Amino acid sequence: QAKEDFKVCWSIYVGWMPWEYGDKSGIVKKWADKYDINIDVVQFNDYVESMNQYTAGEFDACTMANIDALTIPAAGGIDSTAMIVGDFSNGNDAVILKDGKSIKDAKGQSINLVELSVSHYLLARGLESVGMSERDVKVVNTSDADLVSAYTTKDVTAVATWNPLVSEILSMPKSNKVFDSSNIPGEIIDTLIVNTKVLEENPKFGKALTGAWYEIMDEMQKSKKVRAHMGKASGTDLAGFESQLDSTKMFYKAKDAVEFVNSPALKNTMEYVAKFSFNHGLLGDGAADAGFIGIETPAGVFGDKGNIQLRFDPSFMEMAAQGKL
Amino acid sequence: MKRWINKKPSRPLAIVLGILPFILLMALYQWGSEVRKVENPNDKLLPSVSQFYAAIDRLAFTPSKRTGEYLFWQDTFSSLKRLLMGVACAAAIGLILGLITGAIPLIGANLNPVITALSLIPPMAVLPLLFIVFGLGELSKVMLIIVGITPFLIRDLYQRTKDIPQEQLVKAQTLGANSFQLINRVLLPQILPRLLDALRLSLGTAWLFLIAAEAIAATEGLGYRIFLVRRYLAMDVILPYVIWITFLAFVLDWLLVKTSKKVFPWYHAAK
Amino acid sequence: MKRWINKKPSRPLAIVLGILPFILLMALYQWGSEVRKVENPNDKLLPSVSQFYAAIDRLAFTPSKRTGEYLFWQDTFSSLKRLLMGVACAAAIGLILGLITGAIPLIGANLNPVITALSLIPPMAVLPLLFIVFGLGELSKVMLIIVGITPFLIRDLYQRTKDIPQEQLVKAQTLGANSFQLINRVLLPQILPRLLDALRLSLGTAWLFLIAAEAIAATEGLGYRIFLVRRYLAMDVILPYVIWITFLAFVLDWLLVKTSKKVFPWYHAAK
Amino acid sequence: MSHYQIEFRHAQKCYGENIVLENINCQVKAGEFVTMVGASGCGKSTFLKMLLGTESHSKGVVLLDGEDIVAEPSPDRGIVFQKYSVFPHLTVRQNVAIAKEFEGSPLLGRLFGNRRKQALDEADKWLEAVGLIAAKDKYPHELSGGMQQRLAIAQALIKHPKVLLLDEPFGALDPGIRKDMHKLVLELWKKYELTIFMVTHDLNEGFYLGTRLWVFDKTRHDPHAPNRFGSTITFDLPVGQTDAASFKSIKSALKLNESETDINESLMTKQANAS
Amino acid sequence: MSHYQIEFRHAQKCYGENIVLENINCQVKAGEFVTMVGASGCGKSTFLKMLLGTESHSKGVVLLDGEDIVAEPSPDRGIVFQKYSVFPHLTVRQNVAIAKEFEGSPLLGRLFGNRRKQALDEADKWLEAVGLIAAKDKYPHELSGGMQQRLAIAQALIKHPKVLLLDEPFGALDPGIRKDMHKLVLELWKKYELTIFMVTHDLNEGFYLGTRLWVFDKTRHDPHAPNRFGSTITFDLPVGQTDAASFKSIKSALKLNESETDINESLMTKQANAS
Ligand SMILES: Nc1ncnc2c1ncn2[C@@H]1O[C@H](COP(=O)(O)OP(=O)(O)OP(=O)(O)O)[C@@H](O)[C@H]1O
Ligand SMILES: Nc1ncnc2c1ncn2[C@@H]1O[C@H](COP(=O)(O)OP(=O)(O)OP(=O)(O)O)[C@@H](O)[C@H]1O
Ligand SMILES: [Mg+2]
Ligand SMILES: [Mg+2]
Repeated sequence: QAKEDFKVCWSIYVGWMPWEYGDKSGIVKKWADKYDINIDVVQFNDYVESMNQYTAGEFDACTMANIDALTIPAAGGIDSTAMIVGDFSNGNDAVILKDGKSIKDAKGQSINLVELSVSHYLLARGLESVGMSERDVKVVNTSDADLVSAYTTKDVTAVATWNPLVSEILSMPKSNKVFDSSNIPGEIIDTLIVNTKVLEENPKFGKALTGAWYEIMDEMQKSKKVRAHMGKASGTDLAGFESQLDSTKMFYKAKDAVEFVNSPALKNTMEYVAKFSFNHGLLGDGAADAGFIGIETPAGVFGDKGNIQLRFDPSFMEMAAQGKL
Repeated sequence: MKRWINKKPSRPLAIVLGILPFILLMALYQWGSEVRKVENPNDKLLPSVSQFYAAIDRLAFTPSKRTGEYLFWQDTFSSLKRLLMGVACAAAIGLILGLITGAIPLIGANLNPVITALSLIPPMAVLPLLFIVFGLGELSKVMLIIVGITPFLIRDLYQRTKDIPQEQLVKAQTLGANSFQLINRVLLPQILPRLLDALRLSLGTAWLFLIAAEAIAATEGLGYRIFLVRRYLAMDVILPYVIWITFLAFVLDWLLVKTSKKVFPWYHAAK
Repeated sequence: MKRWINKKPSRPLAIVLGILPFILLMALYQWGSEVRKVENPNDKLLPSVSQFYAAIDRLAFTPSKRTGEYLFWQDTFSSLKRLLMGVACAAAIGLILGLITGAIPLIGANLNPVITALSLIPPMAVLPLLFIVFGLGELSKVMLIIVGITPFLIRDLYQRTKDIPQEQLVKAQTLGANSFQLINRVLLPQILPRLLDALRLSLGTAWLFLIAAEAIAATEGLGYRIFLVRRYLAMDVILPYVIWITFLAFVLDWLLVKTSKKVFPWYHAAK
Repeated sequence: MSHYQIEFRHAQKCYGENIVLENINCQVKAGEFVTMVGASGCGKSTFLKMLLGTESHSKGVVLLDGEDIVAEPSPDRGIVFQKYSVFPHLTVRQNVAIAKEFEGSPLLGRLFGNRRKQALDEADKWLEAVGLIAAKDKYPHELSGGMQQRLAIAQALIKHPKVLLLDEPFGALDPGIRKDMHKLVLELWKKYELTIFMVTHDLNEGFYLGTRLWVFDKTRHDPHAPNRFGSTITFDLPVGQTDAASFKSIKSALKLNESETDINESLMTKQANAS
Repeated sequence: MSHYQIEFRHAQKCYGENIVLENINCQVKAGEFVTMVGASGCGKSTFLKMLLGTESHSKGVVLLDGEDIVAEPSPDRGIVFQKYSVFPHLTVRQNVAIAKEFEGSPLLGRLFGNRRKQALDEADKWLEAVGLIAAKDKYPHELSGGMQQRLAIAQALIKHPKVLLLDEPFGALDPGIRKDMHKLVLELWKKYELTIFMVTHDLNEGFYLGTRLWVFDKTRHDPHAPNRFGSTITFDLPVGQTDAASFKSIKSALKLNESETDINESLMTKQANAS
């Protein structure tokens, strides 16, 4: 059934700061009014909590990375659609060693990271790239809020994390970036996930959000003031924010995002992600193999077609690209 | 020569002695800060005094470019509002339930076991559930404080109600009081000063939960700011905020003591 | 007709009344779980009883695929070890400092202000500093507990030491005691049962800090598991863990009461 | 209906296995002043509690004005304990007026305006009677022990109880002040024609004040099970008729091993004061 | 050097502005038994504290055996308070033996093995003296009030103090038990040739026990500043020589407005007991 009030949540991350600006500047409200609905934009400081809340049904849409979209809402039975693909990490996530120049040197070390997150995935991919596996290192779960201060202690010799923590850590002496997401371009994707059922029943909601997003993108790309605003809101300044942007491949234009989603590489990426998740037991007890949860992409479905819970759907971005919103 | 236990410092000596450790701590900090600055001039962990000054000036005395507001005062205001609302609600619930379970044995037998069990649950562990149940607005932060301190308040006030001499209850009954009059005129007024005592004890926990709640979902507040800038290890902001929180905690405690002495002279004289 | 305040439930009635709210809570949960399952059969927020059973079986009675260990017991063991170490250290520090500041006025004047100030600082807000000082290993988790509860213990035991009747101190001195003998034979033995009381009060906070510490950096422990599986909202694991923690907290509290009654009969009889 | 105000018939009181009082038989007319002595723990307070209604008897019959006694405190039986009888959070006046407030405001127990004034005025009358009017706006903690007990008595009297129960009311007072209180109690007893039951540890006091002295003691002892037998009233003396032999046995029952030669004298004095 | 054990010369004690005692002049020989009475708050306890050393005098001279008194408690002056005199965490024996342990183990205050046995044996001797030997392994909370005070006395005596100070030691006891305690104190006083200073609220007790009775009172009053003048010793009576007039004024000083005709008699009795 159609409804009028929608709630979107987002958490502080360079690729999602536009939602803060959209909320403060009134752009989201403008587009919501255009489609005659109300959209409430809510900020979270705790990324995990925002996804949990979405999965529990408190929100209709939420910002998250592709791997989390698979392991949290999709594995939790919430059929979800990646409606807007905003960017992919192009160096924003990194593995950093205090001693050692290459990821091979990580052998035998403890690596502090947020377990089961994109950092964990990145580390797994990094180790794989030199023929090692997670068995060769010891993973220590560390909360993201405390990673920077943790890194200043002697106990911590290696971390895997994301920005802005990466740039903070790299600014400290004796920090070597040995692997980052630019080595696996396009695999860590930041999206706006929308509840599929809500989206089907309320295409207006999708249209309003997509319309708002690309108007924000436009302003963000053009205006330094807008970027400075976003930097400030994320606790840093313009320079800090732009250095984070440098390692993020933003899709300012809807056309680019559509192209990315339509490419067959996405399906392969999601296959990697699904296998990683399955190996770490993230797909639930019922999962017999990595394909237990079906993932639909324009290039085809990976996994069980009868249990599709995560969909990459470019249709709204296409409308934006064609100026139909 | 007097025994050590009999030597009492004079007033000025006591003040000097009391201030000494603070000076030592500050000197220790200063030293640590300088050592680290020599190693790495960009060290953020132990900022110098001038960096504190700059941070305070920026947050408290310069309007924010984004919104024209003074972030520091806005944070303080939001946090205090949440804290006071949470503590006030918890006090009201704790008072009513503590009083009723303490006064009416049937209700006490009914509710005490479940309250004891609830009070043992670490609220941090059930945060996700709390957010689901109470949503995410202002309410959720206030609720977390309430959930965090109410069980303690109920149990404490239950015990305090039980501690009121049985003789007084009997006396009131021989003066013709019914249950409700007795609770209203004999127990309630005597529990109120004890409520203030209990609140003093639970303020520390209330701050803890406020900060935890603001760390998860908020857009302003003292705890929010600390968690926001923690990613950048901005100790020049964090430490002044911590000192400010400590000071606020001290003032609140002091206010409770003063209020209690002023409003309930009989309670303090009798002790 | 008796007044409500005079109606006391018989033993069986009290038990029935006490259990009732638990049954109600369980029924409420069951109902909520079923409602959500109808909407979304894969709902993770309020798992069904069979899901709990499966999760417990998997964690407690099936060796982990990755390491061959029984995660649940390993978590319990690690957490209890940290908790007990932290509480034991805090008790030792609290006892010594509380006793000395309470017994020797000069030291009290020297340390009390700084201890009061430290006790008001919310430890969560200065986590980064704690890391720097204590590192990130096992020590840091134990230290967070120590930092979290020691100021309370010191202040409480200081007060309890002061509460010992002046008459006893005078008496001991007329019996020829010097300061050290007096602390060792008169104050210390009387403070020990009060230390157990204070520990009971601070156990809740200790659990809180343990969970917070394990949430920040750990590879096993009850708090670690809860925060790890929170990532995919595995309430089927979280809720049994929470109940288990609550149970452990209850057992520890009970043990403290029993120990105190056993070891210090004079303390409990005199009350 | 009997013409006694209080009547106990074969009353027994036990706490579980522990028999505290047994075979209690007594009749008391309105206006008597019964003092009760006995060794510590022999059940004097328990006896008062049965009269008061906070404990009910386990066997037998207890009658007040010929009816089964109500096993709950009520305004027809006033009480003064050794301690904690007054409300520390109320001033002296409010402590007395509160009984009127309970009466006049069934819901909140609080009167306002004119009715409140009336209640306070009546309270003042009673404060006058016990000599506390000068301290009427003080809190109990500002009063001495003797003044607090005066207040407790004024409180108990405002409801015009049929029976006044006193449980060692002067036990914590200094000897000098105690004498004042004796005078006050005798005065009030005569003026308001009260029936008084008073427990005391001081045999002198018992003789001096009462018209009738009861001694509680066990008649049977089982050395292996001290709780098997309860106490009963072993002496019931209309004061003034004490012979030397019974006097001696009272003393031994109370385990007073010091000579108290002045008792007989105070008996004389009392007769002069009380009648 | 004077031949007095205790001597006060123009001693004064004030707390800030509040003058409690002033112009205290007295001499006491070894072996005297001084009882002290006075209105509540007049400074009797303060006087004892000066003797004890927990408070030092503000002006004048206080001598013990001709030397300036040490302003700190020491084993030459024993004390028994009304309450809290014994250690609740030690058994009766340990309570007494602890003094020996302090003596024998300067560091820990704890003896072991044979020396411990000796200390306990000596403690038992004193427990015998106060009649507590049967309860030697009990904790204080298992004792009655009177037994606790006996214990406090045994404790004080084991160090053979020159002076024994008693601050209302029997104030909380029942009259019967009080009599026993009087007997005990008089016995011990004679046997160990103690100098005793005892504060009491009970004028009877003061007369009965002492060889000398002191009354503390203010000689000057300023109604607008009650703290401007302190109390002093207004009567110093060698007991047995009380005339009717001074007796009356003592009573009025103590504000006892009840006749205490039995005092003269107890004086007689005392002479028989004490000498
Ligand atoms: N609520 C109770 N439950 C069980 N036993 C009780 C209870 N109240 C009193 N007793 C027992 O009843 C006996 C008599 O107690 P009571 O208080 O009546 O004595 P008493 O004569 O007033 O003594 P005292 O002179 O010390 O006040 C005691 O042995 C006591 O242990
Ligand atoms: N430490 C103190 N500081 C200030 N004033 C004090 C102190 N100790 C006692 N006083 C004052 O000294 C006066 C005498 O007190 P003290 O205790 O000696 O009286 P007392 O004669 O023993 O009375 P009581 O018979 O009630 O025991 C009181 O007015 C009291 O307020
Ligand atoms: Mg009694
Ligand atoms: Mg005194």
